[in-house]
Amino acid sequence: MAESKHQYAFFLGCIAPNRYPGCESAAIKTSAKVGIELLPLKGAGCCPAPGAFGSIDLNVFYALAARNLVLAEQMNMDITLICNGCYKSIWEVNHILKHNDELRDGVNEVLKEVDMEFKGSIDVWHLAELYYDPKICGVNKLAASVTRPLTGTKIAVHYGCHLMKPGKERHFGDTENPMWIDELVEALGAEAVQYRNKMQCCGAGGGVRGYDLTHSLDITNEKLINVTEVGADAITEVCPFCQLQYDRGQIEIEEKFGKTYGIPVLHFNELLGLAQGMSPQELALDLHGIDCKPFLEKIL
Amino acid sequence: MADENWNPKIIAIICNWCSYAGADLAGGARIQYPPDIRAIRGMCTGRVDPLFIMKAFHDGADGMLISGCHFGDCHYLEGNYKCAKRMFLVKNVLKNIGLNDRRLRMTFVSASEGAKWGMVMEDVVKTVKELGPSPLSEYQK
Amino acid sequence: MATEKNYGNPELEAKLRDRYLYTDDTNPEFLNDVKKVSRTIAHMCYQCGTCTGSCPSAPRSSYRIRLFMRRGVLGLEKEALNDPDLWLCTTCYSCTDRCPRDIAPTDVIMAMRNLAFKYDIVPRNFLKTVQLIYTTGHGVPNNDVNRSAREKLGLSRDPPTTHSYPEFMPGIQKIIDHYKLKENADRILAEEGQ
Amino acid sequence: MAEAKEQPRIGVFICHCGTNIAGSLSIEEVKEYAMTLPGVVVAEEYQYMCSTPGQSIIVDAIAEHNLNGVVVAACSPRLHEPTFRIATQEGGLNKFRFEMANIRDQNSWVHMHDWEGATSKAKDQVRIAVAKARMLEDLEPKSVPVEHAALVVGAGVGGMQAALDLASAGIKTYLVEKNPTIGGRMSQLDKTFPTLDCSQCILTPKMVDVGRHPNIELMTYTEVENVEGYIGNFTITLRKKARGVLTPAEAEARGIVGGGCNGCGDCAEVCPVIKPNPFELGMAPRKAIYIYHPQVNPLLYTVDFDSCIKCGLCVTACGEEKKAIDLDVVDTFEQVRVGTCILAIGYDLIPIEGKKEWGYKRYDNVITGLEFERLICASGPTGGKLIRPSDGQIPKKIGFVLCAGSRDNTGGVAKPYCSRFCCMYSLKHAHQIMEKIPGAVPYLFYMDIRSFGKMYEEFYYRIQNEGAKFIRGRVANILEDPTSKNLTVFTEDTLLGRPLSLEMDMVVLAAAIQPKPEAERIRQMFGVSKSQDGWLLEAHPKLNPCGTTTAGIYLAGVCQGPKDIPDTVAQAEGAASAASIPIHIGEVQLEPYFAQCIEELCAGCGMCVNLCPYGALDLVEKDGRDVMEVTEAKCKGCGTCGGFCPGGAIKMQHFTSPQICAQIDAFLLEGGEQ
Ligand SMILES: Cc1cc2nc3c(=O)[nH]c(=O)nc-3n(C[C@H](O)[C@H](O)[C@H](O)COP(=O)(O)OP(=O)(O)OC[C@H]3O[C@@H](n4cnc5c(N)ncnc54)[C@H](O)[C@@H]3O)c2cc1C
Ligand SMILES: Cc1cc2nc3c(=O)[nH]c(=O)nc-3n(C[C@H](O)[C@H](O)[C@H](O)COP(=O)(O)OP(=O)(O)OC[C@H]3O[C@@H](n4cnc5c(N)ncnc54)[C@H](O)[C@@H]3O)c2cc1C
Ligand code: SF4
Ligand code: SF4
Ligand code: SF4
Ligand code: SF4
Ligand code: SF4
Ligand code: SF4
Ligand code: SF4
Ligand code: SF4
Repeated sequence: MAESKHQYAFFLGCIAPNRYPGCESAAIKTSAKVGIELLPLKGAGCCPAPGAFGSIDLNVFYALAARNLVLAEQMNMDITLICNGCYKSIWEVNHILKHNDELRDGVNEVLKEVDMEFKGSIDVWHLAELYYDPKICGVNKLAASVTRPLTGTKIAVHYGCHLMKPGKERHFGDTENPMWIDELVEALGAEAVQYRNKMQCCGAGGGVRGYDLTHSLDITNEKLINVTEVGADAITEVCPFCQLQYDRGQIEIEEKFGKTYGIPVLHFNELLGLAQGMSPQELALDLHGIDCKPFLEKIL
Repeated sequence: MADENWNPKIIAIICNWCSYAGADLAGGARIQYPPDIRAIRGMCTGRVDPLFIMKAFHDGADGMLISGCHFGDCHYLEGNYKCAKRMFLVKNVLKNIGLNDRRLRMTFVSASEGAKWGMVMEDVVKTVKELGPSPLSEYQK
Repeated sequence: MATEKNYGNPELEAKLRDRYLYTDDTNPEFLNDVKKVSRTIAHMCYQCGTCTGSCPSAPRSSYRIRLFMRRGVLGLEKEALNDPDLWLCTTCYSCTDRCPRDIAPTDVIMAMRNLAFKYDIVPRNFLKTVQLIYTTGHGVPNNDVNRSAREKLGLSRDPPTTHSYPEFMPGIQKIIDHYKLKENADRILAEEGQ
Repeated sequence: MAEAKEQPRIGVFICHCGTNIAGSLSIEEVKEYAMTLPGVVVAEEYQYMCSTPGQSIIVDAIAEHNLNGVVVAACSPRLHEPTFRIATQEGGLNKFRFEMANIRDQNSWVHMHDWEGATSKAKDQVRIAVAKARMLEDLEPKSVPVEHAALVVGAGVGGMQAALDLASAGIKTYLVEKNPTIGGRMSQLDKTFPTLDCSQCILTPKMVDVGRHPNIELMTYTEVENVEGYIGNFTITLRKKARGVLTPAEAEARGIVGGGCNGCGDCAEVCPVIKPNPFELGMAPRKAIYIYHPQVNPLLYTVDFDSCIKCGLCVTACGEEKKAIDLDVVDTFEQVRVGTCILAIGYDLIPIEGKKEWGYKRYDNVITGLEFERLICASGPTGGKLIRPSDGQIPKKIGFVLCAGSRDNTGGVAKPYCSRFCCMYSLKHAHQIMEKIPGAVPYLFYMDIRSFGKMYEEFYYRIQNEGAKFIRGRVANILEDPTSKNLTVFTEDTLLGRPLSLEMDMVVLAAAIQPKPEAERIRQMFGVSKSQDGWLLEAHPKLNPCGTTTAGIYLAGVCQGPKDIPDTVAQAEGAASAASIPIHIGEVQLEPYFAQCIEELCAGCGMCVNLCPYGALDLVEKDGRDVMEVTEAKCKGCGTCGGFCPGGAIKMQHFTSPQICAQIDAFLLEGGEQ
């Protein structure tokens, strides 16, 4: 692994490249500024979506995730990614298969049909944790890359569920009141505001968004109430699926419940892009359902 | 791989204060393990003379276990350290005479570790079964 | 096993039907199946309620994760798998993080969903995702609005995934076919007239 | 190799233990097999060998068959070796002519479903035991006098009770407490369940008794530094920590007649250094020269040298007459000799902030049960007014989180066991707020109410009747409103099957308890084991709950496992009684397992001398050459020297090399080589 140069196979997933391409381009450009190089993971597919696939057949879930992992093993490179859902599939399946011989053998039997073998030779990281890791980047280096500090803005961090939980298997420490992404946000010059029930789910996961949209949106609505209560100018997250839920979800909430929030929702990479001087156009912020202008006006 | 039906001969010398009590506790808790091991009670692993080990292997033991207190917990302060030191030497000797040194094991099981005793029993039997009959036991016949 | 009332009035008998729990309501293998798929110690639940108390879905619905844990322990397979609430878990893992028995209730739900699927019990949104991945490799595939946006950003119109490298599609399809997932999804959707 | 001088005549006695043994292996086969073993002249079986008729079988058989060795195949020698040794002795044999085969704890109970495997193992075990029995020799236990004094470590209610009992039984008792005052946790409590008497009111008289009992030498601010010796003759080195303040006696010894600390407090008045008072859990200040609280015993100030800036103001304030303060003192050491020791070192709460979901230390109004005790106590930091730490307001809705970190298998700070008194003290707390704060409502979030003691269930009834709300559901998490600092408690009312969120003014966590961090060092010094969860290990959970596996060391109170005050005191009295027995008898018999030098074989190499952890061995000159010599009184019989001697010159009595080799041979060669 070319870790000394901090090169990673960049696993895109579905929602980032196909709905919020700004997250993808922002990731590539912002990470380059702190010495991380992202290389395309050719032929990767859906992670696969843990809620959708895990719910109906975990074996398929393991096998499809393993296929993506093998692509990176063939590049001999660790994976990094920018989506919590992908993290759950790719990181967790890597972890499980490394530690469970029986499952690994089962998965490899299937992979043999497509001439692949899971070896367990690489690791998987969320790009945000690489930003936080002082051995790779760290808060200080990230702060140094900022050319347009987000001073004067209040940002509510949504950590999401699948990055850090279940906490025991992961390595992020406190899952009840984590602060590390808040630290990253403050490194960009913004104020990371603390709001009620920060770790509550956005409501989208587990297939619930597809199964019962109003139920799912009602959870989102609760989060939005908590976020607006502390006067946040924007929500940031590290997961395009949470982004979709907050961003498109606000429109759906307006339609279904008649409540309007209008809080811009930005992936941390988009936020970082802005702080490093990228323009809203370069980040395709116009694709967002909720207008980012009120937030942009505060910083541009 | 060894014959599943083969019953290895394994002898254990265990310390009265920790492992023997742990083994009794395993009994109290009805933890089930294979019956291949015969335990001899000593007062301390410090008592284990390397000659006992050589004698056992000479007599055809397929495996041997020495088990005592955790470091720092020896009823006699440091008998287990002294035994552990000797074990390195004995393992060396075993290797030199062509015996796999995994046949000899030293473990640390306290009086409260009934479950661990069960695991040690399983594991020692498994290891010895994997190694098969001791070459010396053939010679004994 | 329920006692026959022989009132000669089916309506009345239905109303007064004994509602005891009978052994034939339960499937003794259910708990084992759940444990096997979930790889968690589902039988150790002591019904403390921490999970439901943690659950974002509970307050806004009749979904009770603790109830599913209980059904697992008792082997109430039909009751668990036929309950539409089974699909309301957002897999947020809050319950798993807090369960004092160190059980992963989330994984129990996932296991029950897997088992439900074996009986063709599955909401159709899950099946549609299967079809999408089978045909495109992505659960959320690209579209034209996005393609032009990508272009403007200096990205390739299609990402360097299966979208750009369709030669990887047969591999994905083979894996899905191995488990007959597409086949089953198509069949269930067809039966439902979708 | 055999050393037997007489023809072995061994009797083998096999026990059924009801079905404990007989249900898992064939007693009949083992008995028949035993008869075939060399030296065995009789083999018998019986339902319960340890019963009186069972023992009579042994006694009778010794006479009838003129036995010179007895083997009982039954439970563990750790349980019944003493029993059968007595039977052997009653039969007229030396009691060391007895050997036991453990076919229950290490056979029938662990191979319950392997009839054949268990039976064949039992035969081997009997064969091994017979092989040893053939070589047993008469031994005489060594009798040593017992020091007529005892040591108690820790002066909580457990240690105090034990010390009082020992002292009242006429035994000189050293009571060692590491804190400046005695009293332990109980002195921090306000009232005690189920009677609700004031903790200080019932404790203070005991503290006073301890202070003035002529047989108790109270040593506060003192810790155990080193332990040497064995039952009857322990030499304990104590570190008397530098206190900076002289007692009247110490002052007098320095020629300051009528001087020494009288507890006037003038010094603390002037001391400029302010620190949190640990007794009040940091909720009240103390000075660098301090007492914990007004009822301390001894009433003697202490200088905290870690924070003292040596300004000398206190010295001036104390004055020339008393001259009680000496800022230059250092730790001193003292050795005491005692016959037996009792450990009563108590417990701590777990660092409950490690359970992040409840927000302790993050939310102002989440407190622990112990903090509640101080806040509700009339002599506490608020004068007994229960107030919210955030704003000093009186709380009206108070949530009690039971099992906070107990019965929790998630690791980290959590503990799998039940802490055993938190249900009861939470009931007590509920009562206290209803009594003190008109209109206040306690909400107890519980999984089970474990009110199993005498009058405890009745106490539960009473508190429910008084209006406390009980919600059966473990608390999932707590959220704080940042403005009001109110707390929302989330759980499920599991009886309704409904999620619940309730806003509280204050939340009290019934935090789990854990062993003291220093318990580890203490137990290693005294040679006591710990149980899986770190509490000090008793010799037997039912039959010897006060003793330990180290003769002469006993346990009292929570250091052995969670227990409330009644159980602590009961165990303390038990421990005191057990510890006084050897002292009253005046001598103990040590098992004669000591080393002996076979001088003809000793090469005088001296390698063994440094191996002995007790310094029992020396090289001496005899007949013009060096040989090793054992000081039997020092030897504890570990056999470390015997395991090492290159010449085989050390004979470990009752565990001789020939005996052990015979056991090995018996198993592996089926007794072939003799
Ligand atoms: C909030 C709360 C409320 C309670 N309420 C009640 C109640 O109402 N009724 C009831 O029956 N029980 C109650 N209990 C339980 C009660 O506190 C214990 O049962 C009791 O205090 C145990 O006494 P102990 O002597 O074993 O230990 P401790 O009281 O802990 O005493 C141990 C002593 O040993 C000392 N020590 C520790 N280590 C050393 C060392 N190395 N060298 C020298 N000395 C040392 C300590 O300083 C301490 O003085 C309550 C407990 C809590 C936490
Ligand atoms: C079904 C059951 C199962 C149990 N299982 C367990 C268990 O698994 N573990 C456990 O720890 N505990 C268990 N217990 C509890 C256990 O039985 C008691 O804790 C224990 O027996 C109490 O012993 P004791 O000496 O106080 O009373 P007892 O055993 O009742 O002994 C009292 C003795 O006093 C004699 N006596 C009574 N009156 C007089 C008199 N006037 N004059 C002279 N002698 C008299 C009686 O005949 C009797 O021999 C169990 C109890 C029951 C009922
Ligand atoms: S939190 Fe765990 S133990 Fe408690 S009810 Fe839920 S699954 Fe059962
Ligand atoms: S994982 Fe599912 S059951 Fe558990 S708390 Fe989240 S939504 Fe509820
Ligand atoms: S001697 Fe031991 S095995 Fe026999 S009845 Fe007594 S307790 Fe049971
Ligand atoms: S040290 Fe002196 S001033 Fe201080 S309390 Fe004692 S007697 Fe009073
Ligand atoms: S010398 Fe120390 S104890 Fe005395 S008054 Fe000064 S700071 Fe306080
Ligand atoms: S005593 Fe009650 S509150 Fe304490 S751990 Fe046991 S059950 Fe829980
Ligand atoms: S080690 Fe053996 S030979 Fe050497 S001095 Fe000691 S007893 Fe004598
Ligand atoms: S047996 Fe040997 S080493 Fe052990 S105490 Fe006695 S003399 Fe010392």
